[in-house]
Amino acid sequence: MKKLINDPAKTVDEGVAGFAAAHSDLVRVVIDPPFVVVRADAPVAGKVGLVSGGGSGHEPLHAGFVGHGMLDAAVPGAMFTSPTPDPILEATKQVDAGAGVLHIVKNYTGDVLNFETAADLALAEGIEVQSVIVDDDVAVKDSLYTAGRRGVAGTMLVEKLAGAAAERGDSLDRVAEIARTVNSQVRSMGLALAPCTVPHAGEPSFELGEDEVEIGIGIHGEPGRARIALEPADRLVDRLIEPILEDLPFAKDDRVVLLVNGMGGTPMSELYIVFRRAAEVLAERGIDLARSLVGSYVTSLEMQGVSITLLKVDDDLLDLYDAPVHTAALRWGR
Amino acid sequence: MKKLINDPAKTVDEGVAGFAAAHSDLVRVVIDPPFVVVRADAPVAGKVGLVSGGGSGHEPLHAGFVGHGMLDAAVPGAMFTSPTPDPILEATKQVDAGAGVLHIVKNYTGDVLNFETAADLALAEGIEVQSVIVDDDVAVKDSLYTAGRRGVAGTMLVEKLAGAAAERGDSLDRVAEIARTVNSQVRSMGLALAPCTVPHAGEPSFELGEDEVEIGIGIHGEPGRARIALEPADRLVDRLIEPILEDLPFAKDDRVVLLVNGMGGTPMSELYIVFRRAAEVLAERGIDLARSLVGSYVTSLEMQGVSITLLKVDDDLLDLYDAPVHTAALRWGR
Amino acid sequence: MSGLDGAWTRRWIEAVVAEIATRKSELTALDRAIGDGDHGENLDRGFQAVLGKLDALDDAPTPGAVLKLVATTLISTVGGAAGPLYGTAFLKAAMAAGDRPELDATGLVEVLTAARDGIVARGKAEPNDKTMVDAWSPAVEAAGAAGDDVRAVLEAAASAAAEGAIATEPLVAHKGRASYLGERAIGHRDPGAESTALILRVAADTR
Amino acid sequence: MSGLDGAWTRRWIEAVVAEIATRKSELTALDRAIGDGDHGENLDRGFQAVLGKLDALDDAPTPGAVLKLVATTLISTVGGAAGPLYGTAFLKAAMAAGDRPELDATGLVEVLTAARDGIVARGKAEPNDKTMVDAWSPAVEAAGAAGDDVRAVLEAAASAAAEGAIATEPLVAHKGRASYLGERAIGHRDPGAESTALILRVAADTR
Ligand SMILES: Nc1ncnc2c1ncn2[C@@H]1O[C@H](COP(=O)(O)OP(=O)(O)O)[C@@H](O)[C@H]1O
Ligand SMILES: Nc1ncnc2c1ncn2[C@@H]1O[C@H](COP(=O)(O)OP(=O)(O)O)[C@@H](O)[C@H]1O
Ligand SMILES: [Mg+2]
Ligand SMILES: [Mg+2]
Ligand SMILES: [Mg+2]
Ligand SMILES: [Mg+2]
Repeated sequence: MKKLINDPAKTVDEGVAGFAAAHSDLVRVVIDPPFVVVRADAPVAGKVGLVSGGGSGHEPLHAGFVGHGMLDAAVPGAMFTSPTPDPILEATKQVDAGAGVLHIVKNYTGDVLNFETAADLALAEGIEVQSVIVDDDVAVKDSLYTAGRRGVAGTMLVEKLAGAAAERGDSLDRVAEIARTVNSQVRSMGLALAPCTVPHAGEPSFELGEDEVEIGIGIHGEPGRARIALEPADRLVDRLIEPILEDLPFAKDDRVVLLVNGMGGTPMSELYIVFRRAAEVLAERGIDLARSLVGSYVTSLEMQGVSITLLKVDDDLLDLYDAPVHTAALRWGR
Repeated sequence: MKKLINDPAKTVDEGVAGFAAAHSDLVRVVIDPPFVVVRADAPVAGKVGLVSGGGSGHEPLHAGFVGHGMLDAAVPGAMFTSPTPDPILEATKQVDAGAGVLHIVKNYTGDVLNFETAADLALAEGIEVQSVIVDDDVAVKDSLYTAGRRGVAGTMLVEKLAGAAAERGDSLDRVAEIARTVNSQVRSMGLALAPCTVPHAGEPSFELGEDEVEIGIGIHGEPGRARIALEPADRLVDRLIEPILEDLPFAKDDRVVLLVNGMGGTPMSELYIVFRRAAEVLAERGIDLARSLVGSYVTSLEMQGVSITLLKVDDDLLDLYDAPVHTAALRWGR
Repeated sequence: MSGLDGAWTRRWIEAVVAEIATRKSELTALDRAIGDGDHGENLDRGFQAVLGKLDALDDAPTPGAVLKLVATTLISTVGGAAGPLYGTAFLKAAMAAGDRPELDATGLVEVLTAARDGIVARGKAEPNDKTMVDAWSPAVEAAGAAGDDVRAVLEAAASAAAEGAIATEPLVAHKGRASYLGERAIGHRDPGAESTALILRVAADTR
Repeated sequence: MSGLDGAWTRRWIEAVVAEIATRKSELTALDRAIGDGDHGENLDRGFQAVLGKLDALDDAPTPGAVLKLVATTLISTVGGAAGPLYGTAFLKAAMAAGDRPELDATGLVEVLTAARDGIVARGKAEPNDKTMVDAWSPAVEAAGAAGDDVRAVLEAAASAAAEGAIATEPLVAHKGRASYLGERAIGHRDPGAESTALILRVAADTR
């Protein structure tokens, strides 16, 4: 394990401290209870507050998306571990301006349970809270007999569009509805060429041979659903995008946002090679590439790999996508 | 070597194609001669044109910085290999609006010679060209007896500030002067925890033991000046920032932009741990952290490592830094 | 001693703290195989925090008071799935214990049952879903059938939990992160079932 | 044949194309040690492009015409440091050859001298800076002292270039990427000097 860290037990603390130092114009950071990253000007009068969070190790998600037009607060837990209810409750209180608070929760047992408790506690303090569970990962079969699909890179699109709706003044009900709509129209799938190593574990989350690829990985260094031999990028892209297209399904003339997301250790040059093929597949199917996003936004530490996300949009959702956003990791329009 | 590529010989072609597909709102791409990435609305009437370029493998540099407020064209060469004069000349012609063209060239023999030839050819066609050589890397001793210092991450700050000056309508002389001023006030140094592998070479650019760090690396997978045992991040940061501070030197009450730049395979979480210590050192020295930038902007394929860049600014340079920019990899203010 | 008093409860928890610290990397390794490799860290973080708070207890706390302190501390320090689940288990156990000064065999079975029911209510896992429920449920059943000696009840619960944990190995998971793996989870023991077995084994061994 | 005509020049270049293709990875490996690992690829890309253009030549081209074609093709396809440097070398060589139908020993020495001077003018490297100049300069000197038989001149140039390339090994570099390495460049042969030696060796072996 070779990392730019000091003490494996302090990576989250020091990463949050560095984030706070770099973005003091955008956020303030609560360290007790640890940690809450709050939009500098929260609570914003009259606005629904948006809170998300989850285990650390997925940077820039979620703290990198705190700011105008996106989240009001992010709650980073320990490495790959959902935060406890205390900081979630604290975040909820700090961003509540009386218009209510939306919790955006990735669908993992730990996240769901801890946010659930925090929401109960907030309700008990008189804060109106709604929750939206994000579960965009098509690698996991959604059924009554599993924990359901995971929330992966699509989460950032839920945060972006719901954030824009909150910023324009939509009500809590409406913002929650938009978040649910986005979740229902976004699908993702990822793969890894190399695993990541959780600092305190000191060993890779799984082992991969020099010519193996893990397909259908999550964002917590979980192994995926299948291991195959390494193939050319275009073929691997097909293996990700086809299940995505079939799942919703995405059809001819649909308009989509295409997100090609690096898992943390993948260079931009490879993401663009992936993007090239993904866009080609969409063109072949007559699907309209309305917007493109390429970068490492929802990561698994230094994992080498990529995920592909498609979001089906209409005019209203596209307006929300295009709306100004000013956060550490996503910024346009201001 | 495990990469998301198809054919090692086609990585640049396909990467450029992917970039063009993802950012057709921002750029158009010339494929003959290969390759020129041109701002979609070039030439911009009355504006000095900015052209940069160099070997591929440093993405998002330079193509990611083409757009409003930064470059008018980027010329990506083969992997880690300076482009030839033909596409540089083509770029120069495409962005010339009669106000002249500035070439921003990283100080490598190949880049300097090829841009020199292109500038001569452009002059012969009646285009006024000036060149600025960027050499911000303090790891390399600048002396009459070497090829001089290398251009590394500071290049993006030269491009940003000169780009803002061109966008506000400064003359070629003035834009060139600003670029030279920025270059004279910016210093960088980098390290690697793991090397990169050039696709066609198929082997890492150097070998590093599991507990070794290469200090003073360039951005072409060149080995650095010294190899040391792995240390805590804070100590490594000190090894980078101290030579930087001494070189200019940066002194108490100086105002600086601090760029913590990932080399391609380094996750954001580690960059923030590095940022934390770098900001701490500045505070200890009484140096004023005016602006912060954290991300992987000037990379060496999937190299795992980081570089630190400091730029000393005054009010005018800070205005240029803050001016709106709209490119694929850097965007604010619009 | 015929029943389990607050001092015993405290000794048990102190022993759990030590045991989790010792077996942390083993639990994490189990979680790395079919989860995300943090279960040992998570519990250790939580129980270390518990250790720091034990001194805030009364001189002669009730079992319920100790259990409540463990519950609230785990809830606010563990996170992940295990935090709310163990937190709920200890909270429900504390509520079942009430302010009784001692737990006899019947009381102990009530407490264990409440803990298990709390986990099931929160996590919605059924038996054979390959979760900690697969250690808790057999433990509760064995405890109920063990008669009226608290030591026998503890021993029965610990042994059944250990067997239950082992019995998760051939299962496909239907809850938690291991469920993402489908067939590939087969052959691995569930980390939460293992930590449950460990906690109950320590109880049986605590005098 | 007493002099070198255009057909010979073309045969030489064709043999260089083949030799570079064969020794590409060797050159790249040298460059990986003290540069950026692309020298073989760069030259191969350039000379393959040259091969594709040779048929555009006249039936009976002059040596100068062949050299000029090589020059312009290398300039527009190689890139990096080697592209402009070899491009300039061949361009200056072509200019020195002029429209002479054949090069005798004197003409050949003029051509080699012009190539070397072109490289020095572009790259500003001095002898012992650990660059291709360290192969070219001894080659030019040996060629000048080899008398008036073209074959002897070629053989002298090729041998001197090979020795010059080897002699770069103990040097610290003062130009090119290897200069960034300081003392660590010691012990490695300069890739450009090696490719120069290879190109001149092929010339001596071309009949
Ligand atoms: N729905 C559930 N019901 C009961 N136990 C569960 C459930 N989901 C997960 N678990 C238990 O939690 C354990 C994992 O805990 P831990 O690794 O600490 O949390 P996380 O999965 O969030 O990383 C699993 O081994 C399993 O025993
Ligand atoms: N200033 C210079 N003068 C002469 N030769 C040089 C100079 N700089 C570099 N070279 C030669 O160029 C060679 C490297 O070529 P190549 O690897 O193709 O280009 P790059 O260094 O741009 O990757 C070096 O081995 C050296 O012989
Ligand atoms: Mg976890
Ligand atoms: Mg090169
Ligand atoms: Mg876990
Ligand atoms: Mg080279």
